[in-house]
Amino acid sequence: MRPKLGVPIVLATVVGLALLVPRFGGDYYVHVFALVFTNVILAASLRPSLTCGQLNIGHSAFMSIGAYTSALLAKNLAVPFEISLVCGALLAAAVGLAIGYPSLRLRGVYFAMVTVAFVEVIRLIAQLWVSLTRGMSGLSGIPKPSILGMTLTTRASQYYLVLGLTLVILLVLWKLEHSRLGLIWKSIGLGDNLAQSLGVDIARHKLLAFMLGCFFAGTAGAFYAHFIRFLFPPEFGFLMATNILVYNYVGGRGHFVGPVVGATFLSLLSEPFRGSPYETIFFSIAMLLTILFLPGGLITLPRKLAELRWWRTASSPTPSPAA
Amino acid sequence: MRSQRSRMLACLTVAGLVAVGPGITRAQDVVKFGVSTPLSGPAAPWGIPHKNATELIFDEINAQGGLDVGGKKYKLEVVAYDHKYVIAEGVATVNRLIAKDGVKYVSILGGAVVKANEEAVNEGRVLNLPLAYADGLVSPKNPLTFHSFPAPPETTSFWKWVKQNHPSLKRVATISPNDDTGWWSIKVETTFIQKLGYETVAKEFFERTMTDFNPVLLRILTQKPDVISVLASPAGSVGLIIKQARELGFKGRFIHIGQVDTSVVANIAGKANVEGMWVHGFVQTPLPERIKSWQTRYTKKYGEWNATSIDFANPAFAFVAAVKKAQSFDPKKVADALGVVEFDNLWGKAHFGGKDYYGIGNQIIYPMPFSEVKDGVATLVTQLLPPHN
Amino acid sequence: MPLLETRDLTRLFGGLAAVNGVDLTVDKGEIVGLIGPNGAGKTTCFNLLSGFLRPTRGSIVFDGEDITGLRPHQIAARGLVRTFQLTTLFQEMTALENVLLGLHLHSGKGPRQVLFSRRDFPADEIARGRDVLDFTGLAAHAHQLSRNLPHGHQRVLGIAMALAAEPRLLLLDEPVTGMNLDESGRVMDLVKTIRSRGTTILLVEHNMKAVMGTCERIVVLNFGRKLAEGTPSHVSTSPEVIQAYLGTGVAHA
Amino acid sequence: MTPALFVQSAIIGVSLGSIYILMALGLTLMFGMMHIINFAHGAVYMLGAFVIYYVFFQGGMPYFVAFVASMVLLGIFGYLVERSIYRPIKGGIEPTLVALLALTTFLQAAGYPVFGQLDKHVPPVFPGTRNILGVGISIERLMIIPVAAALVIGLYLFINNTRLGAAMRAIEQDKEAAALQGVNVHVVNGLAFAIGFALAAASGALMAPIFKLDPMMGEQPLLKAFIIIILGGLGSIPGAILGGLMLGLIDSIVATALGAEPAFLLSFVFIIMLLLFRPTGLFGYAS
Amino acid sequence: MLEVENLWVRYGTVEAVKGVSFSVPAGSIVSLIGANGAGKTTSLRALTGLVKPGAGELRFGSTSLVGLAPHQVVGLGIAHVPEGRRLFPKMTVLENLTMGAYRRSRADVASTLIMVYEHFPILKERGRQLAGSLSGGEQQMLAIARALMSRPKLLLLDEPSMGLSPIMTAEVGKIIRQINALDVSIILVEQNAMLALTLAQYGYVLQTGQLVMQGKAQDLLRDEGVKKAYLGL
Repeated sequence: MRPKLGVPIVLATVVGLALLVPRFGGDYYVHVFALVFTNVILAASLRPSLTCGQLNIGHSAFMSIGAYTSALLAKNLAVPFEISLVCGALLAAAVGLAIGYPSLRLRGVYFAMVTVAFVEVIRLIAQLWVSLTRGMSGLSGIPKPSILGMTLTTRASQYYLVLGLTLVILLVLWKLEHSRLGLIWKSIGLGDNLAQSLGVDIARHKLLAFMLGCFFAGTAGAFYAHFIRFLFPPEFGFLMATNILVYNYVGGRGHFVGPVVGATFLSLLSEPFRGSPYETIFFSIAMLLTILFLPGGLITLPRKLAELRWWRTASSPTPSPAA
Repeated sequence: MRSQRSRMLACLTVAGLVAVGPGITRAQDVVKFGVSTPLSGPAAPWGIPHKNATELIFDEINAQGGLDVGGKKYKLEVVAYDHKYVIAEGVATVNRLIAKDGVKYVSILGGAVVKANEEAVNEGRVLNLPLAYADGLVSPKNPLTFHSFPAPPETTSFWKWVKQNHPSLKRVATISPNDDTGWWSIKVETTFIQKLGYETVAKEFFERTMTDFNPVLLRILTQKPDVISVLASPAGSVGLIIKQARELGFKGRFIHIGQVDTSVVANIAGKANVEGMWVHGFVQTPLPERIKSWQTRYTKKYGEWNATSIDFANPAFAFVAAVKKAQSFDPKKVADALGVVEFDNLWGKAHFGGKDYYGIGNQIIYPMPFSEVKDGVATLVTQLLPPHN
Repeated sequence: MPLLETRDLTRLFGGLAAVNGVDLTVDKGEIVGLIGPNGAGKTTCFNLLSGFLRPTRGSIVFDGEDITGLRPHQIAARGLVRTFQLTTLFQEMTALENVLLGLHLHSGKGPRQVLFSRRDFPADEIARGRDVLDFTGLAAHAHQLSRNLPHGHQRVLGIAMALAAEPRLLLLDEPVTGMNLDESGRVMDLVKTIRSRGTTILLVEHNMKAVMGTCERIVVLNFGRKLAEGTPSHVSTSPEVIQAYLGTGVAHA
Repeated sequence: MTPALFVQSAIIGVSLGSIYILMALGLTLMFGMMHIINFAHGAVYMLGAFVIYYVFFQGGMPYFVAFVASMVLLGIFGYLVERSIYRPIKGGIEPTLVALLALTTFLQAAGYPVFGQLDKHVPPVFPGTRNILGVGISIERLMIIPVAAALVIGLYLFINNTRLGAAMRAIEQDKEAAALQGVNVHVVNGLAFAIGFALAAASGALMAPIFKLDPMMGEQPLLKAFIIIILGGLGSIPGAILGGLMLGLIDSIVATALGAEPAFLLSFVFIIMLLLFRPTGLFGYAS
Repeated sequence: MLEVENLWVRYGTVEAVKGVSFSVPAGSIVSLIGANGAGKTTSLRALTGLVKPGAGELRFGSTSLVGLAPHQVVGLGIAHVPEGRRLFPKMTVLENLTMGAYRRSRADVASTLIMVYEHFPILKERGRQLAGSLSGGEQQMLAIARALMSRPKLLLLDEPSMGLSPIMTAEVGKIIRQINALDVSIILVEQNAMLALTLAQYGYVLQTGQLVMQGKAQDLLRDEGVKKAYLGL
């Protein structure tokens, strides 16, 4: 089942290509891919929570917390980027704890509704707390990211920063998913009673998965703040929240790369349609078709295609191993 | 393993296709002008005339062979991208214009988007002719930004006229969207009218998505205002405010400072309810010949008429005039020319000024019509220049 | 001192008593069967013992500690582990993963081991997981997705998971449902082996042949109350029990 | 706040609440039967309003005819959505949710090119104001109340007194048992979609002459409807009615006293608090 | 009237029913007995289309039931009282009964209701009470009565005595006989073998998805093998 050589080769190729983007892509694609990676972090960080069976439609709220915290610390108190980023992520996780702890006993749709409500609460706070966030004027003048006191002035250096962040976060999430922790999350999603009977403290683990997601969403938000350098409360609304969820479903829930593929595909899908007013229409049609015809997400597309080809060449139906 | 690899390959192919993107090579004598504006979504009614007006002016110049600079004819081309009024998209599109399309002149629409791009424009040494209400945009720190639209400080002059001609009006209530635009316009206007001796009895803000203004209006009406100033609120909101205020028994006048099409407002508010409304920057009768002709040309090319296009043609007019004057496409030289050139827009003579007020003369100044709605028609009362020159 | 002791264990649903004043004791090293017709309250009883339901009245003492009202994972951590009638395992995981999950309680690995080890799981944990699979005869299927295993293997895997949690008292809920004679015989042998390794067992089962052949003591429930208790031969000849099971006919009118 | 102001805002609140109730009823009905949250509800509200625009204003038909047309057309649309989206997904709650989100995005985005960029308007059907308890209230606002009440009563009678209504309640309680009584569950689910959509269309149709029309107009009412059904308890019809009324009053009275945004924030905070202390809402029952 | 041939049903990897065949002659009571997990309930669920059979032929008269949805099966004149009664607890007794006659005209409902009330007078008294508030015995009565409302030719009863006291069990038995006397054929799935076999004319004993014994009910009643299958003696 597990490929021995294939995965490292593919990984190396992808990372290699990613490293080459600034070389050949020019500033614009550097910019685009930096945003793609931000989306990848957001989508992938939602996965642990989804794996636990928690339908979180409020992830953008935590991105927003990370973004505003880091931006304000850096702008008002001249806190170095590394620290403000971590503070943003930590505050997002702490708020995640505060909202997650009491809502743990809510299941399924109720939990989803709390998260929807929470997105609106955070957006409104960002909008109304004018003295802090400058509300609907938008928060500008956010310093560029820096590392060890060196400001990353070029787009390319910021791109490498987010690429690094993405790789580290994906690696951490990958490790966690393939450790006992990941197994426990999966078990909670598959059957929480059975997991409990084996001694799993499901409340604690759900909370942990949720907070972890908040932490990384906060990280993505913090990077975003110092990259775009302008924060506007409506950006982190319901639309962004649902997009993050959609990345997971369109990419596919069945494998770790699902949200990565989903976020990449859907973020890049808008590129060919930049000048067209029909971009959103194409986007939504792609979403709908994927859900209806590829219930396992885009990651099952190669298998589906292979099956189709197989059907055409074969004269007899596939003998299933179970039959 | 096969499936994993092909999965990855599929992703890469998508990435590759995107990277190649639409064609880039163009002839040498074409000059590109970037437009980053909302072409879809709720703000599209501003973005579409922005793009259309610019294209219409350029097309007319191209039809005459192009723009003559240093004895050579250059064709003008609009490269427009949709930012949907989303900041991330706004930053990405401007970046694309500058970094990928190599554009040296842009016109960005929308206060928040313009602000988010302030540094990109300054650092990229790109000339920006934005259309936005945003406090602090016209400032010595943005020497290449030439604001091509009358902002709240330019539109207050009519209060002097009101004071002279309607001395009985004393109490003014203001209501505006809860954002930069709203705050700024209320701040500017209240300062101005308080100096004139008016009493500001209410300052209310509303969410742009709001449709039920009853709660806000109930608060306002308890203060018994003579006039309600809706500042530069969007036409749809203004229509609803007027309609609901009348239903709640308000008998006084409304003032709008932001070039709103009163027929659009009347559609929602009801014709009788807008009677007597004052509007700055919009007129229906008597219509200047130049605007009549513009309306014909615009409608011929795009079908649906949009009065917003009248003022949103400013960036193109200013750009063309400045290039002609500078006889160069160098943004710096064009910028220098913009500072001194006087040109025609659809209302009359226009120039960039306002140094006394802003500290830099980068704000467009031109006479704007001030009208009153009579029998449902916005009838010209007077034409007014901004309080500063 | 008994390993498990309940006093006046009662659970009401609405006004109805699903379990009504049951006193149950299980001694260390015993295999006890809990039987009774459908709806007699056996599953409710299990849910009370394992903490999925709170008793309306009464107490549960496990190894000298009052565990009434503890949450399921806390009870499991004390060595009282149960299996389920329906969801016996995680279908989308391999057999080994299922067992590794069972090991959860007794692996004290911190985040450092999780993030910085090259392997997904520490070698000793995998070895322990394999031991459990060996012991239950599933070693050959370690990397198969459990939903692809035959039914009999799936049920055994359910027991293997519980075993991995190293219970002192194992509650088995219908371990041989849907098995043929052969399979159920093997499972009951496994149960005996588990006991011989020091785990006490309380099981609910409808397959009487399996129950009678394995248990040393049987408790019969009917309408939520304890109807009879004793050795298999005593219970199976008790007229009350036979009546409860086979039911009463209708008098020919 | 003066007494007159209070009365005025309370009446407006009831009228607003009536619209909220219509929105929330459809949502709660669909949740009760299929355990799905219809994220497309706001888009349907918008379409319902646009039917009024085209049939009543552009087409010149009487308002009543347009109102019925709006409910019928969107009802049919609802049935088609059940067939083409809900049924193929086979009841998966999360995929259905994502698919409905996609549908919403599509309808909103397609709305601009189809309906035009500028805000649309529909002339008032019941112009003028009326003096009630010394304060002026617009007649069209007042008219919402009886129309919404009639629809609520109609729905109540339908659900409690007709065979199909009974089938809907039966599915809500036990889908399989309902099938065993001879209920075609697919058809009745389709009916629930149709009714839910028709109610959303009705609220859009009622609001069309009062507010302006644009493709995004459904967003706010959808959020309001979410709040209401959480407040009232998912799946509970009395809960939706009480919740709608409460929110209408909060939105009007609190907003008049403190401003619209604090009122909105307050209602959200209220919801979160409520969910934390009474997760099933005011009228909900644990599943 | 009903023929089941070589029925196979699987849930995932579990073969719940493995090649079971039985038949129900018109007007008779046939019982399927066996311990829990023997496949009795699953067989009934396959008949009414609640689960899709893997293989086998199900014929009702001359109509094949394979591939029909539950509501279509009901339309043919088969009513199913599922295990655990599955009433609509938040509906009144009368509404539950009306649901039973879902596919029939209003006039029919009224006349059937009179008939049903004759057999279940207690339900007439409790007509306005919520089904969820009835006692266990009353609930079982209501479940059977609800099934009768569709005027079935064949009635499938799944564990009607479950959780009932001996007195109530006897009461249910009496009702089953009365119903059979109305020319309704019945399949009775029971764990209570004594009850089932005293009522039925013919019996089938199932064990782990297979048929292990069949015969005339009186014969089975005396057969020690049945007792063995139950008590594992």
